[in-house]
Amino acid sequence: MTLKRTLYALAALALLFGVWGVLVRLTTGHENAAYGSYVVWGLWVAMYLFFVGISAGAFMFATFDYLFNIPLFKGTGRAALWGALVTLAAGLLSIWFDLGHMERIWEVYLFRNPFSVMAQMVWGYTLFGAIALVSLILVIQSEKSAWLKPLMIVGLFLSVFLSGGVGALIGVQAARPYWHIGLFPAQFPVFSLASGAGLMLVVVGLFGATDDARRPQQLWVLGLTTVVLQLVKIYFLWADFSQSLYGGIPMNVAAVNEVMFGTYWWAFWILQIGLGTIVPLVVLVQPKLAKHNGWAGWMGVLVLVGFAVARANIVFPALTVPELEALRTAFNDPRLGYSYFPSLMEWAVTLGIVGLANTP
Amino acid sequence: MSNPATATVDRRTFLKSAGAAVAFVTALNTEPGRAVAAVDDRLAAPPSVEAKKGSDTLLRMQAELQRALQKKPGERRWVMVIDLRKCVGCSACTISCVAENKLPPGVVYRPVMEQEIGTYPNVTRTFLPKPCMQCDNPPCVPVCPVEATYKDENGVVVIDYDQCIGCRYCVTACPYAARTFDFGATYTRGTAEAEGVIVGQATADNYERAANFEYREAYARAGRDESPIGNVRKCHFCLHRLAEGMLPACTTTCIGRATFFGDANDTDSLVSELVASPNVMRLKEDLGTEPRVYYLT
Amino acid sequence: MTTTFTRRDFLKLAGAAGAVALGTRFVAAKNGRAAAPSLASRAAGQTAGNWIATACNMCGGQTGVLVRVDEGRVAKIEPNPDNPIGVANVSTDFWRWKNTDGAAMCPKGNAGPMALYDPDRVKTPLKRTNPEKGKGVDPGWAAISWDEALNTIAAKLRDLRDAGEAHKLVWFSEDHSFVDIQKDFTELYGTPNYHNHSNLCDVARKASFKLVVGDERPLGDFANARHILLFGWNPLSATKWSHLPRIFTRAIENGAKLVVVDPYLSQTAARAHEWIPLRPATDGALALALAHLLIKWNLYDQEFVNNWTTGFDDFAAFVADKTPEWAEQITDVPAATIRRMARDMANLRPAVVDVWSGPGQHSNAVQGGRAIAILNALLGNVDRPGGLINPERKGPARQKPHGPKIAQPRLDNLNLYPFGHGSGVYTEVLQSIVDGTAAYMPKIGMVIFQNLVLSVPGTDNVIEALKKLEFLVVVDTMLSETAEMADIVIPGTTYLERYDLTTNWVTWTSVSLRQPAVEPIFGQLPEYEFVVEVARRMGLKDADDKDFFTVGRISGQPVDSTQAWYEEYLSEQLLKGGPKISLDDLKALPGAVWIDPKGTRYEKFKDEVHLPDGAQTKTGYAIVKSADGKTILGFKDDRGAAHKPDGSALDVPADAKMDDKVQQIILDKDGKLWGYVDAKGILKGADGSEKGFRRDGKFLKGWSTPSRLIEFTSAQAAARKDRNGNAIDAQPVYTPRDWFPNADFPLYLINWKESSHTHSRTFNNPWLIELMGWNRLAINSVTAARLGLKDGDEIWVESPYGKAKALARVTQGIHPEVVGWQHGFGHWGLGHIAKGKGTADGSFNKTISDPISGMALHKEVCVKVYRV
Amino acid sequence: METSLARASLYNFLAAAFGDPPTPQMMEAWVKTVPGLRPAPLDEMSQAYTRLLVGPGADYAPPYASLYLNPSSNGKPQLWGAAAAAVEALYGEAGVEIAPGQPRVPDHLALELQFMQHLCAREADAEVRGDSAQAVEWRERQRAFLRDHLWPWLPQFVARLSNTQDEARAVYRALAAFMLAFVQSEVADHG
Repeated sequence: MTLKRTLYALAALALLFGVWGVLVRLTTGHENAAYGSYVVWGLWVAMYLFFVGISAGAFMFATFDYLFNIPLFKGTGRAALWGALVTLAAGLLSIWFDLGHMERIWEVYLFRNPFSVMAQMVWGYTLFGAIALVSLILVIQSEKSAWLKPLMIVGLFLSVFLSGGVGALIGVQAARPYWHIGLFPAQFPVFSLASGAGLMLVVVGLFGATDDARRPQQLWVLGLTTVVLQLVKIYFLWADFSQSLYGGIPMNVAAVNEVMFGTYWWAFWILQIGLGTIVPLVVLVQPKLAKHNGWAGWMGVLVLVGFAVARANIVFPALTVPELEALRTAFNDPRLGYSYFPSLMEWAVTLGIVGLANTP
Repeated sequence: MSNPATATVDRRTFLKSAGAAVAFVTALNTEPGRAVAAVDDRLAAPPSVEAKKGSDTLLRMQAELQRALQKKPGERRWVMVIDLRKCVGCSACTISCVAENKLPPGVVYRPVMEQEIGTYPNVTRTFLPKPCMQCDNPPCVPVCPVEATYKDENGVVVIDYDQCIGCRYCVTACPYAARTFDFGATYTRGTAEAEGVIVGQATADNYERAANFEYREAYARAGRDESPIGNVRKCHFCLHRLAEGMLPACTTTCIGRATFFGDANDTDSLVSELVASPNVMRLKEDLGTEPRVYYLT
Repeated sequence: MTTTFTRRDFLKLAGAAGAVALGTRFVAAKNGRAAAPSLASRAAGQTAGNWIATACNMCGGQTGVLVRVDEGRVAKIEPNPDNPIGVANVSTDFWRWKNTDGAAMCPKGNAGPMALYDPDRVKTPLKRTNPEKGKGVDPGWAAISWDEALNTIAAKLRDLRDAGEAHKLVWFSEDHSFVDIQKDFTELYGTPNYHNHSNLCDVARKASFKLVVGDERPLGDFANARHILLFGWNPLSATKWSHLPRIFTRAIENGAKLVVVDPYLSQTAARAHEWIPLRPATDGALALALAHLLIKWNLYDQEFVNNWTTGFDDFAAFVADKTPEWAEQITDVPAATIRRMARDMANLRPAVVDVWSGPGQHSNAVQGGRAIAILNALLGNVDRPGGLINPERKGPARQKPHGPKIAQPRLDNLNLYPFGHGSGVYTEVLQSIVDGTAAYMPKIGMVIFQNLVLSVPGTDNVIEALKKLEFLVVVDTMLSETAEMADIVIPGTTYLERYDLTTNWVTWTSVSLRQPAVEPIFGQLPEYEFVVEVARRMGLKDADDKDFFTVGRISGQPVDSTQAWYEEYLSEQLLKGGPKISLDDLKALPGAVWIDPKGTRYEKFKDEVHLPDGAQTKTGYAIVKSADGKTILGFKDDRGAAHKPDGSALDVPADAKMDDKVQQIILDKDGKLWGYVDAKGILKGADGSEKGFRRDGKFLKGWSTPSRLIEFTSAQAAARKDRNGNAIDAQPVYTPRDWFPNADFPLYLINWKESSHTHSRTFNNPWLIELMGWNRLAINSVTAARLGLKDGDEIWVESPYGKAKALARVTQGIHPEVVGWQHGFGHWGLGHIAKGKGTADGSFNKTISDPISGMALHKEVCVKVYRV
Repeated sequence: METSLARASLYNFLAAAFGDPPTPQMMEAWVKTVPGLRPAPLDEMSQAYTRLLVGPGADYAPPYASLYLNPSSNGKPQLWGAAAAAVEALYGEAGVEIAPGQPRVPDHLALELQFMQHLCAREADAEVRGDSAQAVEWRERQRAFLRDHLWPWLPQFVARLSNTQDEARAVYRALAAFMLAFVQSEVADHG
């Protein structure tokens, strides 16, 4: 269990760092954030997308156990639920810190604007969180509760709709052609499932019960699921990029170029495509490696890292392209620039949240 | 009535003058009494302000503003017209707006965008001031989770600073980059405090922290988290100035006299005339946002 | 008429009266708390004191402004429609547009509060503790009390004067405010070395126009013109005064054609119908070719030229070979374009031609400017509607104090610059200090609101010169690069904290008041009070040993408060000058501005000069002059008796000169000499100053040139030698400037100004820095490609005198042989916002001036540019 | 009621004449109303208006009561002061405040005239409603305002305005004379 201990140690460190970040955030507001008014969403929003994606995916996996009763996954449900809850909390925490007025979050619950996708997401995730929590409590008390199945059904629906909804949240923005592509929201549930699979690989591969004989089989199935979902993901990426490039809308082309050849090209090619997609694909199609705890678990980590980068590559490129080209030089202020790299405070808060999520 | 002089005032005269007087009383909106009901209101000539073609545009716009202010809010349609042939790219509007609304660093309501067109020696530069377009179909409004931004009764897209949670969803929704976020900075931040030698931040801050009067509320950027810090901010056609019969700051200060403002529902207004020019255009019309800011090219 | 009216009649009339439309003069009072007002709200003011009418000084334009003060703090600045500066250039427009809120204000004016509340402002006198001086050397400032500062300065000045070296005080000041009191001080103190800013700006233009149309600063009546040709001027952006862009946009609206000649596509060029790029400093050649065509095609105004000008035939002969093809070789403007320009300006009348500092800051500026000024004469459009107007000026009158006689020459050798300006020659003073070629070494320097280091060409030279002064006092609001060289820094006031009387930038006389909107925010002395206080502590008196700085100028009584004393001083200038009102009256006038009700007058050259009542005209008399011919001693009547000007008998000195060619002598009714008509028919006063000329038995005013006519050919120029001892041509010749690109330094380097900043002093204003935060070097895309440069590249800019890093801006909008940028950037002092932004353009120059007018040569530089 | 309305109408007419730049409609009404008034070209009228009533310049006749009434420490008349503040307070008591775009100094002639119109109109309104007590009250206010504020400076103002020559200004001279006579008759009538 040295791995677990190391991880705890790292998590504790991250948490400490995170406490500093949160303190800075709470005392100085947004002054130390690196995003501005043009790249107006930063790391925290990307992390929100990332975490709630995992959360939805993890819940889907929990239904394998409690709803569909797939024998192979019996017993993994509790961990999946736990994961869903923790990552959801992390996601919501992340977006909460991002708000200009954290203290006004309750405003959203007043049903002021039920047609805002963001409001829908807040209500939806709150409900989803409640369901995950109640489910977990039920599971801990007794897995035989009559309430569990209906809860699972509602939760499954929510996990699909909400992950799609997150896609819609930005997909409805006609102002940003890069987001406003036909298939855009549709890919989000798939991404959720895929990142859920990644999380399960980590949970089962690195932290699974050593005495469980089903473990290699579970890993193999999770691995295959991941492989399939990775292929679907590549298809979506191709669909996105080809629509953008062939469509030729300048803002769109610029955004794609920014992803592939811009400042952070390496994040796309090395982290997202190389380590996050190709390597897991290659490793997990090999039964021997796929069934190996360590290999499978670490592939899960890589998949998650790939997704984190992929989320960032969805949020930022659309924002780094000026809506009107001449805005670049119209007014000079650091907040009115088109490049973005998260500030120390942002990293701290995010790492703190990751640490917090890891502590349980 | 007992004054004998009244006998000499014939009925016609009386009605005319009565019309004017009663119109005035009505305008006061106090204790209307029976007098208002008693007089045929066709005789109460609507107040008209003289403003003709050929007079100075500012005079005319001010007169038209007075006229528009006498209408019900829903009946007027504020629009802005910017004549790009007259814009000299000086950015006086940008700074007058910063001053009027006490904007902090990085918050800008009306930058002037510059573009070079052509190849040497056949080349020119265009200057395009870009306020909020006050779209009739604003993409920023439906996305707001708390309805903190909405079209007010005048048709101006406004932000309720006390309701806005600062999620910046509207910023991403706006195709014109008209919205910026108040990060809470001040210009004087980072000034060395050379005790007793230079002014230093504390004193200078004082000016920056003084209240602006956007939306007719006194918003001092006093604390770390007090609105409008942590809010999204944008051009609001200087609603607080309009309420007092003053044109938006950018319109008044414009040294090329390139910015025009008024009520497009008033068919006699300058802006109505300009909007009907053959050389009129709006930004990103294809998005269906129906901007209320028109450009003459 | 009205007395026959009865009350009954009045009431009858009510019927007709009732038809008048009704405006809303009142609204129903609201109950409860009123909504918060706008910053600019006049309704918000509960007392009248909340809006203060004053004049801007964010640049030298002096636009009228209204300042809203809340709780002792400046809240907002708005345009002031009562002040013509900011509304209109000619009075007919002003009467029409005034009070319609027709005023406007540029970004700098709007950014005024940030200058007042600049966190880097100096708030107390500072003393240097580090004796070492140099660029970037920390002076080790120590705050000292006002008493210590004033006493130290007064003692230093007193010692210098007591040692008989009063002339070794050298004084530099800004030129738009409180200069009179500074001049008074230097005159009473006994130094000839008072200089102010103008010779860094436009004195070449002043000399050119003075030589041709007899006025230093004619203003174009652009709103009424149908064709406007501008040489090297960017009035739409380098705003200067806020109505300026509007008179152009109004002209364009009225159908005028605007053509801009400039190596750089300025904002004005961008709004023009035509941009004519050319090589720097060749504008004069282009103007000569245009003159050539106008004459050759007979498109000039013959009536005007015949009646109101002189030297035309010689000029016509001179330009006979100045063909468009000749000009094309020099200017790089195609001959066909020049032909089109000439045709347009002749066809679209009234047409006006103007020039400012673009060609004006090169070594051939004065003659080039003359060629341009002359185009107006050919178009018959001087002092006429839509043309170039000679404004009337009747501002406050400075009352010259009676100071000691000063024997020593000026350090700047102003007398050697044949058409130099009263502001002096900064470059010559500073360069001669460095070289040690000065007639004497000055010891004390006083610099008031001048950042010499960044605004005089040759940055390092200027620093060296300042280092050589024994004691330097700098008065400024900021710790500028010049203040960094000081021994004592005195905190200055911004325009919102002090008084000034500012005069016209419009075509008729107005005097606007600058008055404190708020008290000086650190209780510091405004500069004029500082001068008065130093003088008082020195015990400075005039040559008759009478107190000057302690006695009220009107009351004649001792005045204790320096402010009250200065208010009286200003009042005296107003009462004795054009306005004839007191300072209090001026404050009470709407907008705090006095306006000459006569307004703009055109064709003033046709005014008659009236002789005094009872004047007697004598012929056969002679004028008696001193040996050098400069002073008029008296006159000799036809019987041979000599008289002093007052009529009493005159002992004619042996060496006196007798001018018996005078046509007439004019005596007033008491027999005193009033004036005379010289051999050429010029009417002169008893002191020899020209008043007009005789035509058809009448005396006409004409222009203020020696011939009283517009001078195509300048005899007065030909009679003088330039600073280098070279003859000056009577014709406005094109001579190439001194410094041309060569293989080592192949590019012309020019600089310009834009609306975002003034000189080198607004760069710590954060609002303005947001508009323009860096002066990237504009390079034509072809040139950039040749040099392998891309937009945004970091580059070296190098001249024989300096080398610095810069950022490239690749553009189509500049002549391929030229690179250029906005002036004023590159501070290493001033304040935390200004510091480290952009590149200082002055560091590449020599410290040198044009030899005719003393204009600093900011733009005569060649550089090479290469990637870092 | 007819009387008060007619008077209101005249005050309104005068307020417009001295408070707004001339327009063709106003000219028309002037010619109809003011006996002996000859029209002048509008351009000249506008300039005359500015020179005479807006200023500055030698011909400026400031239309502010305080500049005629205020004694002040330095012997120069000053704008505002207690009298102007009192006038503003009266406006408030009568339920009105100065509208945006109007002179912010309350003792401007046009405001004072318009205020008289308001008082007359309120009187008429009360009469129509049969509230004679209120009508008397409004009438009393008129009397006090005329006596304490409008009349005391009007002759001086008119004298200053009349001290000018030329065509366009003749119109304003006629208007001023008319106003003076009317207000004088008002004062006489109100005792």
